[in-house]
Amino acid sequence: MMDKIVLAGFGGQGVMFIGKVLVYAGMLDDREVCWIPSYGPEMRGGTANCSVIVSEQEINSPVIELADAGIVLNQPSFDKFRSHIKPGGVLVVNTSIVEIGSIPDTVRVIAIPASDIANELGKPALANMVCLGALLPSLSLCTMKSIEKAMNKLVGKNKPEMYELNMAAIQKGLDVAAAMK
Amino acid sequence: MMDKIVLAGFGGQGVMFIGKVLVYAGMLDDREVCWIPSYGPEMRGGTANCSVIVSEQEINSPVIELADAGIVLNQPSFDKFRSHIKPGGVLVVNTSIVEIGSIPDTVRVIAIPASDIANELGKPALANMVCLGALLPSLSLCTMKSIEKAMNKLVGKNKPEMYELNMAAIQKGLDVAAAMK
Amino acid sequence: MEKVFGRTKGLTDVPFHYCPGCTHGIIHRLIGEVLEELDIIEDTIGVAPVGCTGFSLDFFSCDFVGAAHGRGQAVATGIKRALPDKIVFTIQGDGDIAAIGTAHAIHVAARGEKITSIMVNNALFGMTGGQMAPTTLAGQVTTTSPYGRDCAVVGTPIDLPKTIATLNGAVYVAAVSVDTPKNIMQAKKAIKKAFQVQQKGLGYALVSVLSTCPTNWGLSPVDSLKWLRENMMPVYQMGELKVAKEVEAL
Amino acid sequence: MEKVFGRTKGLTDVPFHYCPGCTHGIIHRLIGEVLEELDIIEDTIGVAPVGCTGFSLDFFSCDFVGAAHGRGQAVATGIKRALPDKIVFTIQGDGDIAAIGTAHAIHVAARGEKITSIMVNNALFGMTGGQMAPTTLAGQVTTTSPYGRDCAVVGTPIDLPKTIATLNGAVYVAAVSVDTPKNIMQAKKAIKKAFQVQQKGLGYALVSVLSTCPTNWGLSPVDSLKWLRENMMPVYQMGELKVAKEVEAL
Amino acid sequence: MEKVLLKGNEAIAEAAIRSGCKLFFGYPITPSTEIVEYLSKNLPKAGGLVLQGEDEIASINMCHGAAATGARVMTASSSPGYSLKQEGLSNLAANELPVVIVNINRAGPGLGGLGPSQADYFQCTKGGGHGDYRLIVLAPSKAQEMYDYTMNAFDLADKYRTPVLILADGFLGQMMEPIELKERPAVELPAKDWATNGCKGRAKRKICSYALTNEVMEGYCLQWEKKFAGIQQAEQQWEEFYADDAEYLFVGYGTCGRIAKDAVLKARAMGLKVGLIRPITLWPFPEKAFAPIKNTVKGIVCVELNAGQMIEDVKLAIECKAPVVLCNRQGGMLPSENYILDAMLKNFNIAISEGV
Amino acid sequence: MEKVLLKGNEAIAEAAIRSGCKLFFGYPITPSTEIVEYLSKNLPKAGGLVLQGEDEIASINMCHGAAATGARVMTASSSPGYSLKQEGLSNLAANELPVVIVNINRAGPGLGGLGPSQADYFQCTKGGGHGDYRLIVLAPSKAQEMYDYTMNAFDLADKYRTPVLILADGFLGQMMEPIELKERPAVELPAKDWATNGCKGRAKRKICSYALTNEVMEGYCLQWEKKFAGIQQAEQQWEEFYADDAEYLFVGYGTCGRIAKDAVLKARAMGLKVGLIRPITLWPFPEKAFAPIKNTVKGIVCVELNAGQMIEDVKLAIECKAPVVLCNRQGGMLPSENYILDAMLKNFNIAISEGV
Amino acid sequence: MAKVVVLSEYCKSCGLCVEICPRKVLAIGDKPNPKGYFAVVPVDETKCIGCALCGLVCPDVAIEVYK
Amino acid sequence: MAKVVVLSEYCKSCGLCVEICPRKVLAIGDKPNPKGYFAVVPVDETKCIGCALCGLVCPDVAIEVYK
Ligand SMILES: Cc1ncc(C[n+]2csc(CCOP(=O)(O)OP(=O)(O)O)c2C)c(N)n1
Ligand SMILES: Cc1ncc(C[n+]2csc(CCOP(=O)(O)OP(=O)(O)O)c2C)c(N)n1
Ligand code: SF4
Ligand code: SF4
Ligand code: SF4
Ligand code: SF4
Ligand code: SF4
Ligand code: SF4
Ligand SMILES: [Mg+2]
Ligand SMILES: [Mg+2]
Repeated sequence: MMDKIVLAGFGGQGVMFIGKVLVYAGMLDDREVCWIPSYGPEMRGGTANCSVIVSEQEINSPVIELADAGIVLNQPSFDKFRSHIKPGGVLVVNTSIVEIGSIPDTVRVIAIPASDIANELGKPALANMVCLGALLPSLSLCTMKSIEKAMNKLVGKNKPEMYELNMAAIQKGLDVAAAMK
Repeated sequence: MMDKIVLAGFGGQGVMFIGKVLVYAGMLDDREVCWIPSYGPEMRGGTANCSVIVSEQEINSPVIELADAGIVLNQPSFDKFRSHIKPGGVLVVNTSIVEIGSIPDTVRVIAIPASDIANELGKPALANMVCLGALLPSLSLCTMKSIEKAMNKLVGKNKPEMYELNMAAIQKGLDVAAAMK
Repeated sequence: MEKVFGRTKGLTDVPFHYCPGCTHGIIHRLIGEVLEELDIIEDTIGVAPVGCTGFSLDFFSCDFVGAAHGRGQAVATGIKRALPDKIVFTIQGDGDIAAIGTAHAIHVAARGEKITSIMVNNALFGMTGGQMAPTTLAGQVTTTSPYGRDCAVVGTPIDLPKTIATLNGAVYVAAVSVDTPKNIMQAKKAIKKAFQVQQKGLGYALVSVLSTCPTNWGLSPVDSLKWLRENMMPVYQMGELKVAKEVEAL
Repeated sequence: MEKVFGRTKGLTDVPFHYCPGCTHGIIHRLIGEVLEELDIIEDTIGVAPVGCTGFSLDFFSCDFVGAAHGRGQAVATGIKRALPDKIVFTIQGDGDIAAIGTAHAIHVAARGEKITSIMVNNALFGMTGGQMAPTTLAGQVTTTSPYGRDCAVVGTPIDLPKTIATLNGAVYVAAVSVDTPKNIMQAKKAIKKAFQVQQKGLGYALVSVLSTCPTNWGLSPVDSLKWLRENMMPVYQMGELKVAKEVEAL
Repeated sequence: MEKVLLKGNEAIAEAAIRSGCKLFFGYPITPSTEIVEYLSKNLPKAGGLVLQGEDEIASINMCHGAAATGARVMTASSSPGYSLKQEGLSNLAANELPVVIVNINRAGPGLGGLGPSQADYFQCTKGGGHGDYRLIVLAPSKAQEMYDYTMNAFDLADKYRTPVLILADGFLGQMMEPIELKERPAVELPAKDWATNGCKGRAKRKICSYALTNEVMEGYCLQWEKKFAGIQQAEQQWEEFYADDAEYLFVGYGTCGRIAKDAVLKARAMGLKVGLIRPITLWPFPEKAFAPIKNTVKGIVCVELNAGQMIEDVKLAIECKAPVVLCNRQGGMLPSENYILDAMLKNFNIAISEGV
Repeated sequence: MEKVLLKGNEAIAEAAIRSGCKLFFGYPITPSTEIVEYLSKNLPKAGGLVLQGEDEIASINMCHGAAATGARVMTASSSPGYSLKQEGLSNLAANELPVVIVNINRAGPGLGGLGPSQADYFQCTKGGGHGDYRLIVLAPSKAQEMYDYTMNAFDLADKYRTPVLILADGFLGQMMEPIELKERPAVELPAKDWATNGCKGRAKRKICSYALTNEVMEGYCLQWEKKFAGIQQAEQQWEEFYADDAEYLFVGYGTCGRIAKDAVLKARAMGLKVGLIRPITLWPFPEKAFAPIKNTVKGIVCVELNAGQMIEDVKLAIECKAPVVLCNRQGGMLPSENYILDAMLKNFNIAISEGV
Repeated sequence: MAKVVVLSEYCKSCGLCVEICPRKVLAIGDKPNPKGYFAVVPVDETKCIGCALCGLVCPDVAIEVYK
Repeated sequence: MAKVVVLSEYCKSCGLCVEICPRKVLAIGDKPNPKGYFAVVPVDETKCIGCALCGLVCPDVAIEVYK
């Protein structure tokens, strides 16, 4: 089993961080993992994105032609990545900012007003975590428990309040998405 | 037929010029010619040398393993080039400066006190031309006539007095060497 | 109503690639305005080496040549020597001109190449993500000076215009800033003069412009201007560092 | 009878490769004497890039590293950073340090590398047969300025020490000559100070020594000294160009 | 052993620190910059020093100086910066100085793009600088290998007194994977009795590479030739993946090597006898890997991120005894496993039924 | 036509002037220096300009700028200096700028020696700089060819918008031979409608080689690949010398090519069917020359002034169908015709009686 | 009478114009432009005196001023 | 009493010492050394005052002075 996940948005929106949480979660579960940032001159003022693979077998090819799942936090990312999800895959869309245009109907879209939800939580920057929560149930190799471990490793010791906020946002995303079903 | 000639001495002694006279002489006679300077860091403070090939056929290999003839104007040059003359070849040695050491007896040595002769002619710098004169009869493709043409081309127009001096030195070298036989 | 401020013809209508609030954009505009005001757009060839300005080839209305990192002034020399009657300028970062491009910076000045160079000094390598440059301030934290620039180990920041001013062929050398409207106006004046020096064939002209890098400084655009003012301007000698006699007349 | 003058221990007994009358040899001897007098022969690593001095590795009694043309100061930096307690010096030509090595010359000074550089300025590329260098004088004929250096086209000669003196990390900068016994003594003093600066860890020290190239100048050794005196010394700023406060105490 | 997540570039840097590298001289360039950044943070803690050169040329020559003293030293760059180091590299080889160099290959020529590329293969393996010399070139294919091979690189450099290159691409440099921070294997290395570190108590030493006569220079050349011939015999490294019974073979290094593994697995799942040889040393090229199969293999697909470079070495290794075709992407693009498997099936007209 | 005696280097310089080269940027280095010296004297008389760069990097980048304006421009150097130009060359190729470059190969690696060498073959033909690009490489073997090929080089550069390299050695550069100062053949060349020379009356132009996305970069790469493939097909040049009925073949370029001719003549005098292929373009390598003989030739001696570089291209050109052995000298030494003939006789066990 | 126009497709919402305007004419808007930036909008157009300071400091040449 | 010694194998006959000597002690000799240079010789040794100016200017460190 293998989860291939693409994550995209503006530089400041914390997509890299979603990726790191996922990849740490995988590693702490003793999965094979790899985290691939996109990099290059186009980053300046454009979209930032990264992908994560979590797998039970060794990861040979790290190339993701079509992802199992994705999160897009802004419009340019949606426009770019809507065609990068495999049939049957999932795309979480931050509808606070993104207008959902045409998208293959083989893709399950989870439309969630993540920025608004994050605002309500008091920290607009948490839209990324809200989306992560919304995505979680669709992943095959990632559980809330492993996310907790990863978050603990990544922010836990240093900033306990950040840990709580992040986890709350993830939970909120999970709940809202579940309710939408 | 082909003449392969090596010419060696100190930087200031005019060996390059001997080479140029020979190569021009050859060219003006419609021979195939080539002039090969030795170059490199060892030039600084060491010996300067060049070689000349005058030939009736196209000159393919310009590499001279053993020369037909040579002129050495100083001691280090003699020491270096005494073993570079083919059996039956000729080496003109400026005995004003060079002490003739051991040399294969297959080589015909023309020992001529060129610097002294040049001094007598009033221009010590002409030792090179004296040696050229001494060598001339031993060359198969080079005549006094072609040397005259070459000298005319090289110095004639600009410095008629230098032309005369050079030609006189060559003639003197030729005469002295002939007398020694 | 009349347009009293707007986009200059010296610029194309391509939006800048720069990060929000980055003053690279202001500098571009000033150059564009000078090209327009001197009516030399069609006679000018710009050169941009790599660095954040490296993608500016699209932004100016004149012909443009992209150069390798640090090589802008050598490329500009080649252009100017081939076309002595055209106007040739470079726009380059502080890292570009004061690190990898040092030799060319010195020698265009020494030779008195009749070109104009605009140096955008943001005290670090912006394009590559904020590493230390020779211009990075004492104690400044960058990704390669994570504990702050330690001058005892790597030396004090280099004030390139000062060094360039020692060379005879450099006839106009100025250091300006774009942190306030007043300084922006002054910067424009200096840039204009640097082009006029070339029009008159007087020699080499360099204008260093202090500029912000909100992204790599980790500051808001507004705070960046303040940081520039408080930290950079006291370190770098500002104003006209050298105005050769023949330039004074301009 | 006592030996009052003779070969210093700082030199090996290998005869110099230089042309007759070339003052490269005098400069070598002065450095050798300084190494001996400061008793640092065994603690010193010399660096010689290519140029006529490039074959000097055999001549000094200390360890020596040969560098590519222009790269001596970068190589010296690597040595010094690896062995901060050793003495590291470069001996390089004017072409080497002021043309291809320019960037390193500027940056060892900017960083305040604790090394000593001796620049041998003979106003041309000697080793390669006498081409124009950035230091070639106005009107000087070389094989690549056959009609005399035309400053309108290639700029005026670069006075590198003056430029280096603008950099904070350069704490001692001097220009000396070896054309007369008196100047030779002064040159030695400057060279000695440049090594002492390093011993004390004060920063970068550069001594430029005006030197002859009888071969490529086409002058006799004696006339060469005269030419140097009459033509080079008026052009290059002579003496101690920079003595930082901490160096004054030496 | 605990695993940590590191970018490939960081893995190189960490391995350098753990290899006793005391000096790093470099100049930032994407996508290699994490190396100098990681070291700037962590090398000082280990008693070492990072110094940013004024450019790549300064950096490689600083390495020259530091290596001459016997210190372990490294530099890193990416394609255009690596090009600038060519004179320096030729000098290091001629002076027989152990230095570890990293080239995180980006798309070229020219300014190009920052995407992963293998278009510097020729430059890295055949000597981008002047004269006859070779760098030992190690090509990792994942973060763990970035770490392991770096350790190996320092030892090889000291063993042979020669510069060693780690050649990877931006993908490998930027990608984060779990790494075991293994201890260094114990290795015995020759004493550095040639270092120029002050002649106290011994004869003076000099390190230089010029020759005043052609005869002397030829002597040097013959010596170097012999050394490189020795390395060529002793140090070929490669990985085999289902290669022993393979009728068709992929050859690919680095990123291509790992992608090709998935293509092999897919092919095997179809019942096809397909295997992979992944060169680990690009120089010396692992000709030995091809000796057992060169008379039997029916066809080879050489997978590269360039217009076809290593393919020449593959052809020479099998003495042109089987067809070798190129499957490539360029400019920073990567092939997928399907893309390269397709290339094999099509080029060699392999009906899938053949194997089933 | 009158003949003049010129050094090979001077012949190059004179041909450049007569090719309308208006700018020369260079930095002196033995044994190429006569080029800049000759031009310093004579280019101004022809209305051109010689500017000494502060180094080789400045020089090649000045060429970049001048070429961008559409002017004909040249630079020259020798091995270490040529190494320094690698980033610049890669840029020229990527920017598709016509520049003529001369490398008078001296012995390397490192500072090396000044003697004749062919040890830069790989560097020159496979791209010493980063990325996939090739230079058209012309290898003259005598002064007249230094002259002729230089003229050709300028035309090829303009025809293909690409840098063209003249590769010779110090021997060829320093040697003086008679030369016919032929007029330039008339050639039709494409208009330089891409030059950045001020946008009066037309849309602005830009010349650059970076790509902001991998997709765009791949597009560039494919374009360049196509161009180079076209050159490879169209521009192979070589000389044959007794090659058509040859059972054994020498392959050598430049100095080795001319020396080998004497070896061929000697062999023929012995009644042996020996011939020579002298590659004139080293890139594109003249594979076509080998097509007619590759199935019949019994053995090839590749003559090189290095440790064996072109031999790889020879093997590939004949698809390894006959044994190819190396006969070489290094470090500035030259083989004699006897030396290379011996190599042939011994390696292939040719009894002299065989042919008689 | 003066008028300020923000070319919102150029605006990157850096806020420099907002900060400099002596009349507080400008404010960050609440609609993202195609690039996702919340472009500046004149909130109190009538107060504009046409001093063009906003244009002078705008790094993205996103402002036009009429008078 | 002073004495000048010329190490003739080092001497390159440049003449700088001859020129500088205040007592005209030195002169170019007439015997070439192994490298072919006509090494300097003291022609009037007794006049030497041991000032060592000759040594100071000799580029080839070919002179020793005793006193
Ligand atoms: C030869 C080479 N070395 C390094 C780089 C990487 N690089 C690109 S731009 C840059 C520095 C940019 O800094 P600066 O010139 O100050 O411009 P800024 O981006 O700050 O405006 C570097 C190191 C490169 N492209 N080429
Ligand atoms: C990269 C490179 N470029 C050029 C050269 C050729 N070269 C060797 S020394 C030299 C200049 C020597 O002049 P300078 O440094 O002034 O020393 P001098 O010989 O005059 O003492 C040059 C151009 C080289 N060896 N390497
Ligand atoms: S990285 Fe810095 S200098 Fe570059 S565009 Fe962004 S803010 Fe401006
Ligand atoms: S060439 Fe000039 S500098 Fe070099 S050794 Fe001879 S005289 Fe001295
Ligand atoms: S023109 Fe002046 S008053 Fe009007 S919006 Fe701009 S800054 Fe404010
Ligand atoms: S200054 Fe320009 S880019 Fe910045 S917010 Fe104002 S209009 Fe937008
Ligand atoms: S020591 Fe003085 S007096 Fe004696 S020879 Fe030398 S210069 Fe003349
Ligand atoms: S100065 Fe020295 S080298 Fe010159 S002539 Fe006198 S002793 Fe000889
Ligand atoms: Mg910057
Ligand atoms: Mg010099």
